[in-house]
Amino acid sequence: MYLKIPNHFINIIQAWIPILSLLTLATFSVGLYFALFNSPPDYLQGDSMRIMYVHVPAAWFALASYSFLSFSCIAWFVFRNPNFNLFAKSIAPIGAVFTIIALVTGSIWGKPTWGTWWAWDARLTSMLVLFFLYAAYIMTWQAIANKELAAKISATLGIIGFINIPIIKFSVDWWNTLHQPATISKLSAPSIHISMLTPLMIMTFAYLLFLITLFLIRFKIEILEQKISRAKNI
Amino acid sequence: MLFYNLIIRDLKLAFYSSTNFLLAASFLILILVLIPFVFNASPDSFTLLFSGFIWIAIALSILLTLDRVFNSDYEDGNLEIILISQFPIELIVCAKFISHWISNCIPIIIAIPIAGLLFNISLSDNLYIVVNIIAGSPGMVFIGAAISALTLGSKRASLYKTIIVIPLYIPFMIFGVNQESSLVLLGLSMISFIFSLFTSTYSLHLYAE
Amino acid sequence: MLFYNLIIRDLKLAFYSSTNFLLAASFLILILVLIPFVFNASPDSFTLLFSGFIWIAIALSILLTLDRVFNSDYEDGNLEIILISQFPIELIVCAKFISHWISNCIPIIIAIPIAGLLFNISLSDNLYIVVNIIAGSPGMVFIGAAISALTLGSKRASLYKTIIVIPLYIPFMIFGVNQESSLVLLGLSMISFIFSLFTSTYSLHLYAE
Amino acid sequence: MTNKLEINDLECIRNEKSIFQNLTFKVESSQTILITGKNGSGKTSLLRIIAGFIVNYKGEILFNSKKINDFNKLIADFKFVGQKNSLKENLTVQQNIELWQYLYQTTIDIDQITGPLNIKSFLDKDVSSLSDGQRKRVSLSRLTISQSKVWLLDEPLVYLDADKVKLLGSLIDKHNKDGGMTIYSSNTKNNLDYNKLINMDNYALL
Amino acid sequence: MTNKLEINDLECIRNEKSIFQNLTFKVESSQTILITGKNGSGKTSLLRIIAGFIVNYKGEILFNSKKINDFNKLIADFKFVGQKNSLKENLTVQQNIELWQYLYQTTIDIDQITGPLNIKSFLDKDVSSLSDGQRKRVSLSRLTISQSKVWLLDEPLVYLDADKVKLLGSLIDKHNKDGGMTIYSSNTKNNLDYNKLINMDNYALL
Ligand code: HEM
Ligand SMILES: Nc1ncnc2c1ncn2[C@@H]1O[C@H](COP(=O)(O)OP(=O)(O)OP(=O)(O)O)[C@@H](O)[C@H]1O
Ligand SMILES: Nc1ncnc2c1ncn2[C@@H]1O[C@H](COP(=O)(O)OP(=O)(O)OP(=O)(O)O)[C@@H](O)[C@H]1O
Ligand SMILES: [Mg+2]
Ligand SMILES: [Mg+2]
Repeated sequence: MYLKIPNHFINIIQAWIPILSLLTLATFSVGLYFALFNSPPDYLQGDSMRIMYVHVPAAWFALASYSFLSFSCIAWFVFRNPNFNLFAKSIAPIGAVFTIIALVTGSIWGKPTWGTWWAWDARLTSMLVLFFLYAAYIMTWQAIANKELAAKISATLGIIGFINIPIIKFSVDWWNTLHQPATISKLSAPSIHISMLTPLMIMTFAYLLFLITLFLIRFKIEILEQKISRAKNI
Repeated sequence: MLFYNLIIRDLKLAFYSSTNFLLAASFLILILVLIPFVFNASPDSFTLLFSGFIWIAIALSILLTLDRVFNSDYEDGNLEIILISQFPIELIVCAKFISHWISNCIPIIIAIPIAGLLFNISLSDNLYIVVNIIAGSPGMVFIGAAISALTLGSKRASLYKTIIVIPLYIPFMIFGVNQESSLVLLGLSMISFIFSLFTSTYSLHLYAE
Repeated sequence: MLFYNLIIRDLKLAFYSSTNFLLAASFLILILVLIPFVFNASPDSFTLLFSGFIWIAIALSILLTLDRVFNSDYEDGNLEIILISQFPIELIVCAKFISHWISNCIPIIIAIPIAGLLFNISLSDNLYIVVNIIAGSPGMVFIGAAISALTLGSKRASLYKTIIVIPLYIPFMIFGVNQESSLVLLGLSMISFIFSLFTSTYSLHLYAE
Repeated sequence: MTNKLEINDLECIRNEKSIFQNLTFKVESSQTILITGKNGSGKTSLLRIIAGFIVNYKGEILFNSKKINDFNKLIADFKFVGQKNSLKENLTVQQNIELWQYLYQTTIDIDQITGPLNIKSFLDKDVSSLSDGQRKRVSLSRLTISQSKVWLLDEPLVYLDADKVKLLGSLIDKHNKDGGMTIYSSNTKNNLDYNKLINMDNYALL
Repeated sequence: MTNKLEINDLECIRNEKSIFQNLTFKVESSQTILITGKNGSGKTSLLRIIAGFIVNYKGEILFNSKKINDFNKLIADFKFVGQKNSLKENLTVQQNIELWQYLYQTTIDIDQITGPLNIKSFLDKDVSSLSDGQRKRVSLSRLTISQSKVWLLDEPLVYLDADKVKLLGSLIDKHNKDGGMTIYSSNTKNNLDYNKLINMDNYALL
């Protein structure tokens, strides 16, 4: 019933971490060069729109991480393979950090464009709630000492929180909000100029690499921690 | 009549452990009494604030009494004997939901028109508020109960529970203050019923260990 | 260093029973999150409502955690061993007051400026609110603790306790939203300190039986 | 009709750790089983598994050759009294009994409940003002409400004085005579008769 | 130096009802007193009076010829362990011990606390996942923190297995050898030595 992850797998992860870290750094350098120097300023917003390259991928991956968390929880209930719970446990703090980045960069961006740091519209509020959901998930692991119980409770919570994801995603369509409706991530052709799309895509790729690197590090730690606690038990 | 008995049992318990029916209503009035003090606003705007405050008061009174749903029975061991009675857990959970709603929300619903009088709320507005509350408050009770079942064994942290519950109350709040949304609220209540039933049943199984 | 030890003990307890410091602050933010949804008002009037809501949030967070002051120690028997330690009861009570204020109100006080930012509150307004809260919240904690000591043995009724406490909070609310009243609040806190010290000491004696 | 409870090759796992294993025994109507063993050897866990609270076990539990699943209909045949006394501290004994009656759907005469363990004299006292032994007796009186075939008693003798142990003994005898069976755990040199003794130390993985 | 505890003509009143009266006895250093008696005869009440919790009594209690008032300085010389185990269920054993250390102002070595009742192996478990006997042992381990001359133990043997009763016995012996005294109540046929037995039935007004 326990980890089917052999020891050499940890070594593989171990080997990939530095490679991925370097790749992340490289992609970020390229992406930031494009974003800051090699792309045109927006005709309306001027240079302030360059925050987009930081904000948008962070927001996307904040949502993606939570979706991944929820699906891992569901998979755990279905297959009862504890690795799924470790996935969820590993991704949670990373997602929380991305959420904070999206919130902070969004706020910084909001000042020049909307004239305010923060507004109480549906997208922004539901994003704030997402942060609390991450926090609740993380806290549950700490609040319950019995491991089996903590696994079940936090997995339930992780699934419940998923309701918020479509709310964040579609809040801009359902309610009139200040926030930009989907311009890039539309199903049809994106309504954004190619000169902006390129740096955005590179940045998105950099974020993805960053996410994977962090995830592997966290996952490795979780596995080792579990090994320690099981060693204690025996 | 098994089900009925279980509800009566919970209502008796609520009643024995102090006259809760009056308490819940007084709580509403007390929260409303705070408004004029806390907001230096003109009496006209009270009217504007009224339904918002009613919703906040009802959310709070549910939050403040969540411990009564499962926690107290869990701590003193009564949950055990309920769980191995002949009732299916789902029914037990339903009964708990219903009795908690009755002992907590009905008094508030009755108190609302009286409170409305104090704040010069028109009869029709009052009626809308009451209808919305009737449609929405069950859902809030269900969700609160489910989360409190889920967190039964976690370190004594009423705040922690609250933090999970409040975000889930936001949809109720949004539609609650909108006079035309009673049907949406009813839908929300129904969805939360199903969700809460499963969550609670599952959690009670877990904590019976 | 006896007194200091007792405070540390309570703070440790608060900290062990989940990361309460973060919880209290998140609670404040979440309560504030409700405002825009419940009141269909323009963002401008949020500013008006802000300080009122801060006071309500602080009152609630105190109410919701009152159980931690004496109840939990009473129920598990820790109160007994505290009472027959070498400390005078008055000191014990003071330590409880202080540690509860620290673990509950300090995080909120720190969170207020951040929350203020989200609601576009000016820096000076924010400062006034913080000063008022610093002056008034200790008194609210004291009173809450005293009433919860007084009702230690009564039937488990969080609402009941609340209903006694809220009226006693009204003076704090009235002066709290008034920017020039910090001194009055300080006075109120001092008076409630004396009243609460006696009430709590007396009640603890009673319930030690 | 006689009933039969079979435990086959039971292994109990709590918090990812195996507590005991290879436990096999059988109980029939009119029998009393005593479970002893060191602290932490799994007496309480065993009783809670049989009662249906703990579902994380390996092996089989059969009641009248039917497998027991968690919290299913069969469960009404079991009654568990453990350390948590299932009493509301702030209600009177009478009110507590009333709450039980609702749960067990009976309107059984109050004397039949209060008689066996002699709790009549504090019927209208608050539970919080009872002594430990008195509280335990009230808690055990729940056994008299409604018929259930298997009594599972976790350390029922604790706090009871010698007289009250005898009262409990005759209550159990009466139950067994009516076709019931009783499994109880205890660590003291106690005074209750039993038909079979199970020493958990033989199975525990301490 | 030897200590002396005198109980003179004690009468205990609870809830306006007299529980026992005419109780007189004396304890000196190195002595162990066993208190027995029927349920409700006042064993717990007696211990709680001596500990200073119950102040509604008639008669005198002298410690080294000084009168004991409620919760005064003298009280630090007493340590009471009763049915409420003074444990935070959701904290680990270690955290609980740490909280006690703050209360008793000691930085005594952890081995000295965990050693006597052998609780070291579950130091980092949550109290909520201990068995009843393990919990009781943790609760009794509080005795080892800080010196106090009089130990008042209300039914300390409950839930303990025979080995652990012996461990408690040697802990008490050591305490008594160091000039302490111990008063404990029990209803079981127990294994602890005692110097004097007080049967509350002789004083109780049941
Ligand atoms: C604190 C404030 C903000 C928050 C919490 C926030 C949140 C988000 C989130 C969650 C997304 C991803 C949505 C999705 O995948 O559909 C997103 C995307 C986006 N945001 Fe923001 N945002 C904020 C401020 C801003 C501001 C000020 C602007 C610019 C005026 C902005 C422009 C965008 C754009 C252009 C996208 C990409 C939309 C797409 O998917 O095509 N955001 N934001
Ligand atoms: N908190 C209380 N308030 C009022 N009366 C009480 C309280 N606690 C106990 N009593 C009563 O005092 C009497 C003596 O109780 P006590 O707990 O001292 O008995 P005990 O000898 O310890 O009994 P047991 O063997 O059952 O523990 C009992 O009749 C009981 O009902
Ligand atoms: N809720 C729980 N979660 C996890 N482990 C537990 C739990 N309760 C008990 N345990 C562990 O299971 C083992 C057996 O416990 P159990 O309570 O069955 O023992 P017991 O034989 O009843 O002991 P005692 O004589 O002390 O009552 C112990 O090691 C204990 O630490
Ligand atoms: Mg046990
Ligand atoms: Mg006693």
